[in-house]
Amino acid sequence: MALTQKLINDGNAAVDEMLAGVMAAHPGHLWRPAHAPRAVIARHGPRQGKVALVIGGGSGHEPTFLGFVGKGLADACAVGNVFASPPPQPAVDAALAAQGGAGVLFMYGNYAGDVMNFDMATELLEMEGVEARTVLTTDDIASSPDRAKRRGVAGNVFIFKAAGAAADLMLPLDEVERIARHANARTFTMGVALSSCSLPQTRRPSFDLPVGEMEIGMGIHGEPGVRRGPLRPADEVVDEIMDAILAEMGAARGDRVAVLVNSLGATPLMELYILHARVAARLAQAGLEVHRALVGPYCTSLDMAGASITVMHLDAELTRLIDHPCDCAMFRQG
Amino acid sequence: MALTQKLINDGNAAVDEMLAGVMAAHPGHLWRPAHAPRAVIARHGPRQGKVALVIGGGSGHEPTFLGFVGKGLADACAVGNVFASPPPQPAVDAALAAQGGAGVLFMYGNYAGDVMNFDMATELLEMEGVEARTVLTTDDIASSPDRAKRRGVAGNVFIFKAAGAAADLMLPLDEVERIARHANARTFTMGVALSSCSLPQTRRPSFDLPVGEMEIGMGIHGEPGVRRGPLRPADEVVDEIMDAILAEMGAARGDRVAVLVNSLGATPLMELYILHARVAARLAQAGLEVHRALVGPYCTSLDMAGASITVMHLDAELTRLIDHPCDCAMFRQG
Amino acid sequence: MVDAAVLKARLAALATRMAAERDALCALDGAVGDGDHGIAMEQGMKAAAEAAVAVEGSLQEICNAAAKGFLNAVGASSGPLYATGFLRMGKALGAVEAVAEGDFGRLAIPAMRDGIVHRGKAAPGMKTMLDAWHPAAECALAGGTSAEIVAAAEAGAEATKGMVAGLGRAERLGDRVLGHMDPGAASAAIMVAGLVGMAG
Amino acid sequence: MVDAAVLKARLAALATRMAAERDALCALDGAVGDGDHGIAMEQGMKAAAEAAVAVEGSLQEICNAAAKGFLNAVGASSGPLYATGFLRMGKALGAVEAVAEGDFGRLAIPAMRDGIVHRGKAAPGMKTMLDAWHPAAECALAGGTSAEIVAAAEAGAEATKGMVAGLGRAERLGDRVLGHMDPGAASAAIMVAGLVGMAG
Ligand SMILES: Nc1ncnc2c1ncn2[C@@H]1O[C@H](COP(=O)(O)OP(=O)(O)O)[C@@H](O)[C@H]1O
Ligand SMILES: Nc1ncnc2c1ncn2[C@@H]1O[C@H](COP(=O)(O)OP(=O)(O)O)[C@@H](O)[C@H]1O
Ligand SMILES: [Mg+2]
Ligand SMILES: [Mg+2]
Ligand SMILES: [Mg+2]
Ligand SMILES: [Mg+2]
Repeated sequence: MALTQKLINDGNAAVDEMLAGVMAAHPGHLWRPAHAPRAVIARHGPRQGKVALVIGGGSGHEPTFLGFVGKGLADACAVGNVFASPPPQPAVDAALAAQGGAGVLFMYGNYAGDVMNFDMATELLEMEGVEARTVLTTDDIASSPDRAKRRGVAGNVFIFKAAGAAADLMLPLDEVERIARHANARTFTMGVALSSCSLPQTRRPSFDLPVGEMEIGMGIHGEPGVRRGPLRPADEVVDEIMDAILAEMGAARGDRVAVLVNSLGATPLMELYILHARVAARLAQAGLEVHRALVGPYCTSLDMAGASITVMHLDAELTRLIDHPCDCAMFRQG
Repeated sequence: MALTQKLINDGNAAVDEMLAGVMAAHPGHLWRPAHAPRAVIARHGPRQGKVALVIGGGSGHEPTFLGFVGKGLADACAVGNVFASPPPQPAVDAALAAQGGAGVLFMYGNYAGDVMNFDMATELLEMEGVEARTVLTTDDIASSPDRAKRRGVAGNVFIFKAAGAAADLMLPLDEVERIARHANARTFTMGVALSSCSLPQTRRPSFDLPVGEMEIGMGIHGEPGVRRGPLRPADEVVDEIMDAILAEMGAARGDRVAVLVNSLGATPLMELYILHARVAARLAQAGLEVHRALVGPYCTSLDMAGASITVMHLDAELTRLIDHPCDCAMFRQG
Repeated sequence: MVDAAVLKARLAALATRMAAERDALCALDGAVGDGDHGIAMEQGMKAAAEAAVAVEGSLQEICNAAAKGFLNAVGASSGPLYATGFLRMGKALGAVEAVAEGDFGRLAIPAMRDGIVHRGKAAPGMKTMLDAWHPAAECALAGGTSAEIVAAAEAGAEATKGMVAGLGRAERLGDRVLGHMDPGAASAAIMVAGLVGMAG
Repeated sequence: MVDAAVLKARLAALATRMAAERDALCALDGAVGDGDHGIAMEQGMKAAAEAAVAVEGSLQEICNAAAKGFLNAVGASSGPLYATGFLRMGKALGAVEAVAEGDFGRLAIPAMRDGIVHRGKAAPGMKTMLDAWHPAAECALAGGTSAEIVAAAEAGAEATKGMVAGLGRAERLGDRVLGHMDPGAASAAIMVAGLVGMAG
C-alpha cells in the first residue's frame, strides 16, 4: 500500500524537527533548556510565588499542548513522541524550569501512559523538594459513562485556560487545583472522524474508515469511538453531539457557555463554521448564551479529518478566568 | 466514484451556512447589512476620514478573506461563491458600509474573474460619488515569469496587513495605494499540493494527483502548478521553494523578512513547523533576519493537502506596518 | 418566431441542460482551472431563467433581467462575461415583443460575442469561451442556419483543445493545457445551441 | 549461562525483532488503540539495547541501564511499564556477572511481570500485556522450560482476542475489541521469547 502524503523528512525525527521549527518561529514566547530539548518553557516566567502550570502529552495534537505555553496560560510543557506520553524526565525538567516556589500543577489528558509517566515525574519532583499535584482532564463524554474514566480531548483548551488564569492571578496551589477540577467537571466534548490519521513513522492509516462512513466519538489518537455509521449531513452530526452534551451538562435557560468547534487536523474552517452555525442555533434553542466561541484547529490528531464540539458550562468564576488575557505562541486573547 | 468526506449539509448552501457560523462566532468583530448578506463589515468602523480597505474573493480560502476584517486590517470584505469572485454588488455594499469619505481601496488576488467583477463595482461606486482604487496581489512566483500576470495567494496576508495598517494610521488614499503596491512588490510565495481539493457542490477531487506525487507551484484553487513530480522530503521541498524565492527577492545579508508557512487546508501544524525549521535555516544561511513568522492555515484551498511559503522582504516602512496591531475575527496581533 | 415565451423557455431549458452538464464542465475546468465552471453555469443559468420568468416585457427587458440574475448569482469570470453578453443581446433584439427565428440568431449570437469581448478583452485563439462564440457569431452574421451556427460553435470549442491559453487561469500553464478543451468554450457551445433552439 | 554479553545480545536481538514487527504491532494497536505500539517497542528496545551495550557491569546494572534507556526514549504506556519491569528484573538477577539459563527465566520473567503489575495495576484478564507476561511468569515459577514459557506467553497473547479490555485505551470500547489481539500482549510474547533466548 502506498504511503500517506506528508511533508516530513524522517518520521522518527518529526517531533524534534517540529520543535526546532516551533522554537525558530516563536523565540519571543518559548525557550527550552539545553539539557532538556523536550521541555518547552514560557519566556515570561518563572514568577516568584506563582503556581507553575505544567501541561504535556504526546505530539501530533498541535497547537495542543505546546502552543498554549505563555503568559496567562501554561508555564511549561513536556513534549512526548507522536501520540505517546512524554517520559518523566522532560516533565521534571519543565517543572523545575518553570516553578516559582509555590508548587506545580500538572495537567494533561486522562490516558494510562500519561498518568504513569507524570506520576513518576511527581515522585522525582518530591525528591527535589518541589510539590506537584495533578488534575486530569476528562472531557470526552463519548469515551465512558464514568466521568473519571473519560479521555481528555479538545476541552483541554478551556480547562487549561481557566487553571492558567487562576495561576496567573497568583492564587495558591489549593485554589488553582480546585479551579482546574471545577473547570474540568463543567467541560464536555464529543467528536467525529471522517478519516483515519497516519503516524509520521509508518505513514499508513492507523485504522480503516471506509469512504462514506464516519466514526462517532473518535478519540484524538484515532482510538475507535462509540460506533461507526454512515456519514451524515453536518446538522445531523451536530444534533447528535449537542443532544449528548446538553443532556450531560444539565444547564438552565439563561446560563452562559463557552464553545469550541475544533478541527481534528484536515477539516478546514469552512466546515467548522458550518458546524458552528448549527451549534449556535442549538444553544440558542436551549436558552444558553454563547459567551465566547473558538473555531479552528485547537486540538488535532495529525492529519485526521473530522471535528469535535466542546461546551464549557460557565459560572461567574469560570467566565472571569476564560476572559483573562493570555499571550501564547499559538493562542492569544485579551 | 464515492463522494469526498465533508461535514456539510447542501453543497450549494455551504457558503451561506459558513457565513451564518462566522457571524454567530464573531459578533464582536463582524456584522453584515440585512440587504447585503455577502458583505461582511468590521464592527469598529466606519471612521470618518479613513481610507476603507475592502478585500474580497471567492470562498474556500478561510481565514482569507473574511477573517482579516477588523480594526487595523480590512474594513470590509465581499464574499463570493466557492473559488468564484463575488459579483459587483456585495463589493459595492461592502464599500458603502465601510467607507469614511476618504475613498476605498479594493485589494484582491489577481484573477480574471475578480478583476472583471471588482472593476464593475468600481464603476458602480463612481456613480455613487465614492472614489475606489484597486491594488491586485501578485505574489505567486510560480504562476508566471511576468509579475503583473501572477496570481495572488497566501502573501495576501502580509500585503493586506501592510495596507490595512497604513489605512488605520489615517494615511490618504494615494499613500495607502502606494504602500499596498510596495508591499505586494516585495512579497513572494510558492506552494506545493499533496492532494486535490474538492468543491462542496461536487464532492469530487477537482483534479487527479496520484499518491506519491506532488504538484509544485499549485494555485490556491487547485489550478495546476508549474510541474508535477514525486513527493520529496520536506527539506528538499523547502529548498526548491526557497531557492526560487531568494533568487526573486534579491535581498542583501542583514535584511529583515517576514515569513508565512501556510497550510493549504488539510496539512497540520506538525508538518508546517517541520517546514519552518528548514525555512528558518535557509534564511539564516542567507544572512536574513526573521522579524516575524506566521505558521498555520492562513490562506487555504478547501481540503487540499499541501503548504506554501511566503517571504516578505521588509524595509523600515513595511516593518512598522507589519508590526502594527490588528484585531480581526481570525487574526490578532499586538 | 422568438417571443417572450420562447426566449424564457430556451433559458429554462439551458438551465436544465447546464445542471445536467455540471460535473462534466467542472471536470474540464479541473484540468486547466479551478474546477468550478459547471457550478457557475448551472447557478448562473438557473438564476437567469428565474429572473427572466419573473419579468413581463420586451425581449430586451427579459435579457436585462437574465443578465442581472446571472451576474448576482455567480460572480466568477462567467458572471460578468455572460451578464455583459445578455445586456448586449437585449440591446440588439430591442424593446420588441418578438423577432423572426432567423433574425434572432443573426442578432443575438453576435451581440453575445461582442459583450463577452467588451468585458473580457479576449481575442480568438486565446483558449476561452470566445473561441466558441466567435465562429458562431461569424456564421450567424453570414446568414448561417441554426444548425450551422451550432456546428460552428462546437467546432470552435473542439479547436480549443489544440490551443495554449492566452488569458484566464489557464494562461500560466503553457503546454500543459494542450489536449484539454476549454470549459468556457464547452459551455458556450451548449449556450449557442440552447439560444437558437437547437438544444439536444 | 546468561552473562552480560548474552543479555546484551538478547536485548539487541529484541531491538532488531521489534523493528521488524513494528508495522504489524502498529496495525494491532490501530484496531483497538492509537496505532503507535510498534513504534514504542521499536524505539524502546533500540534505546534499551544501546544503553545496555554502553554499560560494563553486573546483570542488574545492565537491566537498570536498559530500563532508563527504554523509558527516556519512549514514555507512552510501554515506557513506565517496561522500565519498572527491567528494574525489577535487575533486582531479581542481582549484582552478579551471570546466572544459569534455567535460573534466568525463573528470575527474570516473574520479576518483569511483577514490575508491570506494580506500575500498571492491571490484573490478568484485562486485555493487556500482562495477559502474556502473567502465564509466562507462572510457567517459569513452576519450572517450565524456555520453550514452555514462550508457549505460555503466546497462548496468553492469543487469549486476549477473546477479552474485553479493563484498562488502557481499549477499555472504553467494550465489545468492539473482541477478536482483536492486544498489541501489548503481542509484543510481550516476543519479549518473553527474546529474553529466554528463544527468538525466532
Ligand atoms: N477574459 C476572458 N474572456 C473570455 N472568456 C474568459 C475570459 N477569462 C476567462 N474566460 C472563460 O471563463 C472560463 C472559466 O469560467 P469560470 O470557471 O466560471 O470562472 P473562473 O475562472 O473565475 O473560475 C474559461 O474557461 C474561459 O472560457
Ligand atoms: N495499566 C496497564 N498495565 C499493563 N499493561 C498496560 C496498561 N495500560 C496499557 N497497557 C498495555 O500497553 C499497550 C499499549 O502500549 P503503547 O501503545 O505503547 O502505549 P499507549 O497506549 O500509550 O499508546 C496496551 O496494548 C496494553 O497491553
Ligand atoms: Mg500512544
Ligand atoms: Mg472559479
Ligand atoms: Mg473556474
Ligand atoms: Mg498505543
